[in-house]
Amino acid sequence: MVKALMVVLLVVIMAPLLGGLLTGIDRVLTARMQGRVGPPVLQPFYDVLKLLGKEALAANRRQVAWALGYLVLIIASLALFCLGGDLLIIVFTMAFAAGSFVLGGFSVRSPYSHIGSQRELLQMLAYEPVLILLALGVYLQTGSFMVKDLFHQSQPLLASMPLVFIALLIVLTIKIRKSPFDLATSHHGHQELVKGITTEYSGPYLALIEVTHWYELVLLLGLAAMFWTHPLGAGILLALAAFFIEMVIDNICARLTWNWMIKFTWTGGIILCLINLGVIWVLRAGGV
Amino acid sequence: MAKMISTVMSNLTHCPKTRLYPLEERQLPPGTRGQIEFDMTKCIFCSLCAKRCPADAITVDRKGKTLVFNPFRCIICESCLEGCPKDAISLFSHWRAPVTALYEQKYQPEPGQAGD
Amino acid sequence: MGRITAPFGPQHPVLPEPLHLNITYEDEKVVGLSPAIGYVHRGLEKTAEKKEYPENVFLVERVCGICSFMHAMTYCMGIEELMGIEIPPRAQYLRVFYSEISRLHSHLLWLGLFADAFGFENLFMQYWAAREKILDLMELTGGQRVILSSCAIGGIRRDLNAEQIDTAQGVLMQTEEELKRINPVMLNAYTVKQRTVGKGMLSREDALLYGAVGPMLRASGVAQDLRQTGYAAYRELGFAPVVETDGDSYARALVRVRETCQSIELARKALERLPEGEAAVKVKGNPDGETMQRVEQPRGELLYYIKGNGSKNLERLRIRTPTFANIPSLLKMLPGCEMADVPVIVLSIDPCISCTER
Amino acid sequence: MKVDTIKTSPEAIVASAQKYFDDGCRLVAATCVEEGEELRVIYSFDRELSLENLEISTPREKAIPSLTGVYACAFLIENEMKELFGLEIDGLSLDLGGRMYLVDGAEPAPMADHNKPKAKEDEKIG
Repeated sequence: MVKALMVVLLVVIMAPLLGGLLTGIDRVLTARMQGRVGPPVLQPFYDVLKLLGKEALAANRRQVAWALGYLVLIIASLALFCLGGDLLIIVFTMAFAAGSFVLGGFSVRSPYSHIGSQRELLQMLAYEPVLILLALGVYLQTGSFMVKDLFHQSQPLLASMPLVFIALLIVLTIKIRKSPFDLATSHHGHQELVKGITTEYSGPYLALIEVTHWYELVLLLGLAAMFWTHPLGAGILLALAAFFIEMVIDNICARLTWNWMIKFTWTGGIILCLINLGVIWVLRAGGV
Repeated sequence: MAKMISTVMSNLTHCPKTRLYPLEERQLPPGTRGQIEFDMTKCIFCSLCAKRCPADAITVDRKGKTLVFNPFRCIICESCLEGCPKDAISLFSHWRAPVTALYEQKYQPEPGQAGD
Repeated sequence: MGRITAPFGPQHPVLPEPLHLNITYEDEKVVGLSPAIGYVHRGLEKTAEKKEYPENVFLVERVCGICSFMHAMTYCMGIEELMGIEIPPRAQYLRVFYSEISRLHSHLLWLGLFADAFGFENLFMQYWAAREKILDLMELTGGQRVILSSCAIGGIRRDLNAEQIDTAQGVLMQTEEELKRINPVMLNAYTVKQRTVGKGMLSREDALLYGAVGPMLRASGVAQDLRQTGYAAYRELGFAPVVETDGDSYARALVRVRETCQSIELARKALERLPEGEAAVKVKGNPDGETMQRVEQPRGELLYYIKGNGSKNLERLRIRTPTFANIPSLLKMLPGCEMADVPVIVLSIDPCISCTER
Repeated sequence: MKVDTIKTSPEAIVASAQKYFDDGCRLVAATCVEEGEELRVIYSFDRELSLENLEISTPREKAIPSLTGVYACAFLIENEMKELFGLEIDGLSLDLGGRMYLVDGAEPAPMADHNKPKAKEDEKIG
């Protein structure tokens, strides 16, 4: 029990530091890919510190509550993940967190915020099936939904589920808001939605959202690392490679529309997962 | 798409094309129209520059022998340079630090020269 | 989803110019819009009546920051016609050179902004990096990066020396190579085509009805480019307009991409054939009478109406900028499109609201 | 020197413009020039890269018909003339109500006070 509490405490403190650093590296590398000098690596931390120093102004109290809910639920799912918890519960907690974020966007009257929230919902519609299929795949392979049981595997998950990993890359692109799927907040681009779902957040509350994104980034990369648990170093390298691939994709694509995203994830992502799961199932049936 | 990947990779492995303004200074080509400067040893207060200035950035007091230049009105068009009969106006192009308040530059004849 | 009314501008991240469109969306589809401009009306036409006519060259340059040289040139051409001034051939060729590098820099700027409008930040940076070289060239030859101030009544104020011509040729060649690397991404990349092909359709008939000009008109299949009339030295250099027939945003991008290549070619040709001699003639007297001058700007046709009365001041100066003529077609194209396409379509007319409002 | 124009009357302008439209000409611009008490409007059409002008003169108070029925793009040009010169136009398809360039409380028709004595103008600026 004490050990579990220690892990949770460690996660709460370390994850944002790691997430912020990764975001900073992302910004520097993206700048270099575009031929720019780019900001210092610690820029995300400077940004958040500056936001924290600003006046706390919220459109209404519900908005703050939903933002807090988003943060707490993401931390909860990350903690569950680090404790080796049930993958299904983790996926659903993440969905709840995203739902809270969406409701925060709907709780204000800005049209940009509303459209951003609608798009965030569409994004959830696009990636949730893939995540659930991922959990299902883990179950088929290991006979358990628990993350900690993955560590008893002799063979990395990547070997048996390469197609699911590719589908996870698509989910990562959506979740860390990269082109071609940067639809709900227009993270880099801002072109059509100004700042989409986060338009009406400012000061410390925006900092809160930013920090939540860092937690989320760590969690998502954790999901990627899960594909190679033995040794864990390889998994971390795999996650970093996935992160780098995301940056490259971001830099070679234009942003696309939401209808295209739904079409692509539902055909591409889900079919990839289903084929992979089918193969596993057939192999296991044949083996048994 | 493949073209873009090669661009991305070559950018990643080469020096960035931007520079850290204003920490790194840029070499300006000769003849850059930066700002103008008056040489009061040559000025005869004929006020031709003030007359030719399209932005009314120069005011010359012919009797009081003073010339007031407003750098914030100046559009660096070189009209005054072309109009000056004594070549008393020259260009220079140093980097000028930003300021928080507007100011005017007053020019008076150098002592002992009294605008010959 | 119900109806949502969201403003596009006057301050919008994709278009740093004060165009204000109040757009009503239904399921992210544009169903209604009302335009408003007038945030930066400076009354330059009126100011021009108070300044003396040689000073107005610098005034009209500031109608638009991007096509400043062409504004000055059109004005000078008008005054020269009124005063019966014949400018030396060297000045004619230099005017072509400056016009074409201005067009090049304007088109590269637009291609970058257009890439930004559909969320392709990297392509945006690549185009702007290429444009930076042209701006440096402008600084080398004209003395400043954007507002060149090199055109004057009677010719060109700064003549080029042999060394500058060599550098200019080199820069233009480099830019051509650079564009060979970037242009295919704009034209062939799958994600880009997804966002531009078939967006913002304007048929040939509508283009005429709504008075579209420049690349808009040429992308809709009308082969009209005022450089065909042969002002400055275009007649000697030979010129054929770039035409596309699809009339969508992709066709407009394609027209501009091809025009950048054409501009490089024309600018280099102008430098190669640059005649010897003076670059300007002395001007005496005052303009009298009225004239209309038209010039092809990067954004389209520019019209100047100048009326003088024999004194140093003009009686009337009227400037019809290309964006002014393209706004009605924009209002035609927007209804019925997706929300995500609004920035793309707005950008596809290459809006310059500051010129529009003078 | 004068710009070549074909003089016509305000009543006939719509019919003449229709003729240009039927020939596939493009409306380039309309230029309003103040001449004494009269306002002169020059409509410029582009026929295969050559400019053809129609000209009408009208007293300031008298409204002229709008071309928006023929050329849809004319609404912007006519709104501009209306606002800056105080020219009355009948049958505008989209009337921006004098709020295209000007703001509430602005002096109406700012371009039109062109012929007032100079001294008075300087006074106003000062």
